[in-house]
Amino acid sequence: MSLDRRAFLGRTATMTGAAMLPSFASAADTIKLGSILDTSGIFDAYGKPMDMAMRLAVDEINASGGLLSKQVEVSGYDTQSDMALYSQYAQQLTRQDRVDVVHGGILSASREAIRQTMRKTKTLYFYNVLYEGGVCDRNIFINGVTPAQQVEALVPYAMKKAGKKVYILAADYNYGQITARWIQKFVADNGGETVGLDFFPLDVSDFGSTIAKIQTAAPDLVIAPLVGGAHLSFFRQWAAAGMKDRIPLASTTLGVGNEQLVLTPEEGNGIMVAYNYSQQLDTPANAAFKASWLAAFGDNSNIHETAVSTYQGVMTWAKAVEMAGSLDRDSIIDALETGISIEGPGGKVTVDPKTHHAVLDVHLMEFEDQRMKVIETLPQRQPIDTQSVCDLATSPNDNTQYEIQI
Amino acid sequence: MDLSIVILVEMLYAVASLVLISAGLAVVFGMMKVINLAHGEFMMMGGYATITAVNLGANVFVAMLVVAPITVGLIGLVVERLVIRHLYGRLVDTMLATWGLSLFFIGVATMIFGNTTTGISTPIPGFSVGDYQINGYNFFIILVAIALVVGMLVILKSTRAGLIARGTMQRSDIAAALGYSPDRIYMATFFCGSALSGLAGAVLAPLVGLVPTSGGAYIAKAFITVIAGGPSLVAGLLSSAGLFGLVNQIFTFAISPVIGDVALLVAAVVLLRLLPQGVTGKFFKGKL
Amino acid sequence: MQDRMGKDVMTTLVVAGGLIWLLPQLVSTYTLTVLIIYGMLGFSLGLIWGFGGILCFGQAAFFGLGAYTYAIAAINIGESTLPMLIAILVPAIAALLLGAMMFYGRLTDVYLGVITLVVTLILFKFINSTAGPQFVIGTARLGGFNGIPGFQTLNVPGDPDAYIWGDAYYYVCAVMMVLVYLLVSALLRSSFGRIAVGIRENETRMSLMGYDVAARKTILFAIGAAIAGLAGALFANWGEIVTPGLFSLGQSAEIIIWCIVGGLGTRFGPILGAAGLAYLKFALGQQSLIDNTLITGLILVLFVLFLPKGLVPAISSLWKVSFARRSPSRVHQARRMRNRGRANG
Amino acid sequence: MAEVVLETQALTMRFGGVVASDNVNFKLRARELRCLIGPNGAGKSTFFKCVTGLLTPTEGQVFMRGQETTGWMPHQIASLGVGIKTQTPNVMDNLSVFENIWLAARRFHSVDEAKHKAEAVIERLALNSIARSDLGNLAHGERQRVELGLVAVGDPWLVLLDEPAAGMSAEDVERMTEIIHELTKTAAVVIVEHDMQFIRSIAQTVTVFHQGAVLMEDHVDKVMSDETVRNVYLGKKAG
Repeated sequence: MSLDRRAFLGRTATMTGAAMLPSFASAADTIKLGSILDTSGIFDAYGKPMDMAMRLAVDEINASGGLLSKQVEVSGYDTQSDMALYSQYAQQLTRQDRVDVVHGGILSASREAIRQTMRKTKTLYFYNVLYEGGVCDRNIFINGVTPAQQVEALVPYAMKKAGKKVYILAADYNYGQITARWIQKFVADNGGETVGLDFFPLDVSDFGSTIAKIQTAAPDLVIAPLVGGAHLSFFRQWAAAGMKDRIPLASTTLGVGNEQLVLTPEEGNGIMVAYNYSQQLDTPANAAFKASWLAAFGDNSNIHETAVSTYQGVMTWAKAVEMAGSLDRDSIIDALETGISIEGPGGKVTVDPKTHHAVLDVHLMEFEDQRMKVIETLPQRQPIDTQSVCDLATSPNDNTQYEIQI
Repeated sequence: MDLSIVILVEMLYAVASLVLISAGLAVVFGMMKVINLAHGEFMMMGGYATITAVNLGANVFVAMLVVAPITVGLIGLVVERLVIRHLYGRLVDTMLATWGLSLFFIGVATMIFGNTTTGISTPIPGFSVGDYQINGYNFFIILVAIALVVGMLVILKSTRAGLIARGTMQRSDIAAALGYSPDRIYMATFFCGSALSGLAGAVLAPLVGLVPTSGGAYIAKAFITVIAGGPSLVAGLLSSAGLFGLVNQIFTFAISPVIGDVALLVAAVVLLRLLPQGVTGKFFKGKL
Repeated sequence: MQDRMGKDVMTTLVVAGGLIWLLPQLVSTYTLTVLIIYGMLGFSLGLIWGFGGILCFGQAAFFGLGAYTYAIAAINIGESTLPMLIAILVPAIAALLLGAMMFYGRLTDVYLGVITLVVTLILFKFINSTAGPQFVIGTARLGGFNGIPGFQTLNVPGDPDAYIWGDAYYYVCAVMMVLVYLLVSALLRSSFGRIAVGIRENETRMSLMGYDVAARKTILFAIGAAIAGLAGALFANWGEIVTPGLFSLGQSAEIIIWCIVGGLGTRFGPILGAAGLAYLKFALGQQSLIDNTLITGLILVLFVLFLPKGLVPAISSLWKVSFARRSPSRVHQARRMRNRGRANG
Repeated sequence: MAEVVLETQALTMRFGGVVASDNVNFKLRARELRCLIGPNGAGKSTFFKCVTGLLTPTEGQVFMRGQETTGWMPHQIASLGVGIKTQTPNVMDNLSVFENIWLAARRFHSVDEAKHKAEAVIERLALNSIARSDLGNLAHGERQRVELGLVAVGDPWLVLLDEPAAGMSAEDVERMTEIIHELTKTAAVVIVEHDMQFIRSIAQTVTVFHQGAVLMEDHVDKVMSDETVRNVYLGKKAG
């Protein structure tokens, strides 16, 4: 096996590695959809509903006759919230199971762990999660909201309600760092001032001193892109200190994993967020989606943002396959790049051909009694952050995750 | 002025929470020379016991101060009978076995409660110091820690059980020679230690969200505090918790929570390098 | 003596050759590669713990350090040969410093455990909070929680475009493992190795005989770290991403469990334990009936209670019972070794 | 007069408020045999530990063959050619007798020489029959004897023994006495001991410790008949 990898990577490479290509498997009479998600371990609150959404979408596709008259078969792996297993199962999916498409990955680290494998083996890859933006790779399609789509809507709304002095508390990793920069930018654009910015690693759970520090800075608004179970305690301690009625909160992450159900109404009410999906969305698509989820799993309280993204991702892929009329990766990419749309539970989802990201409806919401009440819907927001650095139409060989400079 | 009061309260709170999270481990280590690496998971179970009891309609304080310690104490008793009992005198083996138990309990909790963060609200409202708002619950934690330390001192100094315990700490063979069955002493000790762990987990539960892996956040800190404290139970606990709590909060306020944590860890390394037997291995010798 | 050594080398080569040829028929080479890497990692702790009596709670620190060093060096240099060497050196030097600090301070057992654990935690916390753009070494961003992806992976020395990957990489790792195994075997047979075992058995006595125990433990510790660092660099090449999870306590715990299950005081035990348990974890990922952590924990408890000396010594003593030539004195060696307690401290 | 091989000047060791070793001035000449006696807690063992580097004295100095060794690590002192045996049998339990003695010999000799040395000592101490057994399986007396072998194999010029006869049978003690006499042909020997029988059988000069300080230093017979010594030590022992 002395394959030169660069040659393998190049788009013009001859088919030296043909034996490894997934399209070979399409001779079989089923279509193989690979799924790679943490359905156990600390990230399973995200992963489990995503897995259910993926299966629900596949079941619906199969019930209506499959794709290209073939049934879709799922090869799913549980990565147990362990990054090393992502590399391992990605190899399994692409080399042994030879799937036609892979949906999955939750954390950015997990996406980066498998993205190159997908690219090398020319396996079409869908990443269906809200993330920090900037990935520019022709082989991947991303339909989660990026900071610009979300923050651009959330910041002016929250500032109008609360005031111009903003304090930012962000999770200390790529997502938080980049999102914090976007928040700073939009605060400034809207004539406000960032009076404080703190980063917290994901395992910090004691915010006592931070709460005192915030009070010293006396902001009008706190925006908190905090992530994960440990950070949830900020919202709890904030309420316990009696701060909730003094300084309003906004977040770009709270609620993505249905955190509104964990916080009590006293702790959560009034927190402002903006996402692609809320269970309270009053659209026929959402009603139908919730009904079929209920029918499939018996309980639909666990539907959340990333589950809906996964559902929309599978549906987008299915539409492209039908349109391409084949399972050849390049034909499907071409079909997707025509800018197709589907009507999902979160609204209309359109593929942005330039960035392979999605044009989405973003809904401004507020927590109210453990629900996310929709205040306003901003239709078809462009992923302007990624668009500013990535153009796959002019440079299709790009393979970077850009850090957006603001 | 107001800010300095706030900082003072936060510091006291940091020390108090270190005392709380280390007490159970300290009792078991001091009396039995057993390092219970499942200590964090005992705390986690204390948290879940509280939340479950509250959801079933119990009063929060009853759930925290009664239900959780007893539940976890009983779990500890079972663990002692099934596992620890066979490993007395084998320090490293008990550490490994309890490490295994910690993983086991994480697995069990995951299967029962799932990985979604759960929690309850703090039962005490916040209140103001001048222009500042403080989490009122901090005072509750400080109170519980004080009560715990005073209680330990009183029991050790003036009760018969305390006398036996002190004897066992010094020379377990002599306590045995005096007719006290070490087996029963160890059982009782492990029960108490586990109950204290459960109590700590319960009391801290309203502040932080709870997941089955929550215990991991505590065990390293508790382990470090107990070892750095050295052989004396109460004096060691207080001195190392005091030191680490202060260092942690000073750096947290001055720089950030991460630096605070790192400063605590560095302080531990320096301390152990200078005083390899812990603080009370050198100072406060012979104190409780 | 020479004969025995020659025979041992031959046996190793024949068995290893057989396994290297046979295993890919059963398990995919990609998975096998990581099993070998974990085997090497287990082996590194097996060396310092089983033959030097140093229970390190932070072997993962050196593994992670090796992986990160490789990634950072590879991004800056753009060729893999030198980064591989640096990735072995940096953990070894770190271990020399840490070891000198601990062993000259006469820290033993629990205290040693605490220090190694704390150092691992510090590294983890540090690496985990380096997401900001200010954390750069050369041209490599440290990346914080997300880690470092996209570095140059292993290439034929001198030719940065000739990548070694897939099956070829499996053979490279396997050969590295055999090499490390042979080197360590030679080391253990040398005076240094036998003195190390003497120190494991009784530190005070060895120092009263005139051996500089602290220096020797420090060196052994550094050798273990170098092997862990090599495993880390190989892992970085395999996963093509390094994340702070490599430094985690969970990772350290797993290494200790591998050694216990495989058997301390043997060379092959920790390798077998590592590969076996890692494969089990991988296999369990394809079922969702029982939580995997629960199973791992249960395995550890059961081994400590019922088979404290581990699989390899148990099997070999069973072998000896069945085929005469019995050496009963060694049967409880592993257990005694781990529990010398503070008597010699 | 033979050369002074071990000397302490005003050696003092304090633990907190307790003075365990109080201004001890001690001299030992080449090939001399000296016993240190005294009741429990008299400071013999503390003195022994200060000399062997197991403890660092609070004040005072230690000299060996004129070289100051105060505060040295045990291994540095041992490397000078000083053989040390601690109170409790201190051996490698999971290694064989041969391996134990080989390890001691290897410190001063090459691999092959060490092997010959070890075999010679095993022969000399009549350990042949148990040479391949692990120390953990041997009787107490045998272990003590092996430990003496560890000391002897390094060809020391100074030997420090802490209670070598403790817990041994009469027969073992007799054998031990022989070995020690043989050691004195080439080395000065210091023995910390309780067993008066044993002391009588080997000693000439005896140093008596009391409350950390040297109470008396004289020939064994004189010491035994001394009134003060009887009071502080022998009286209690006899009673």
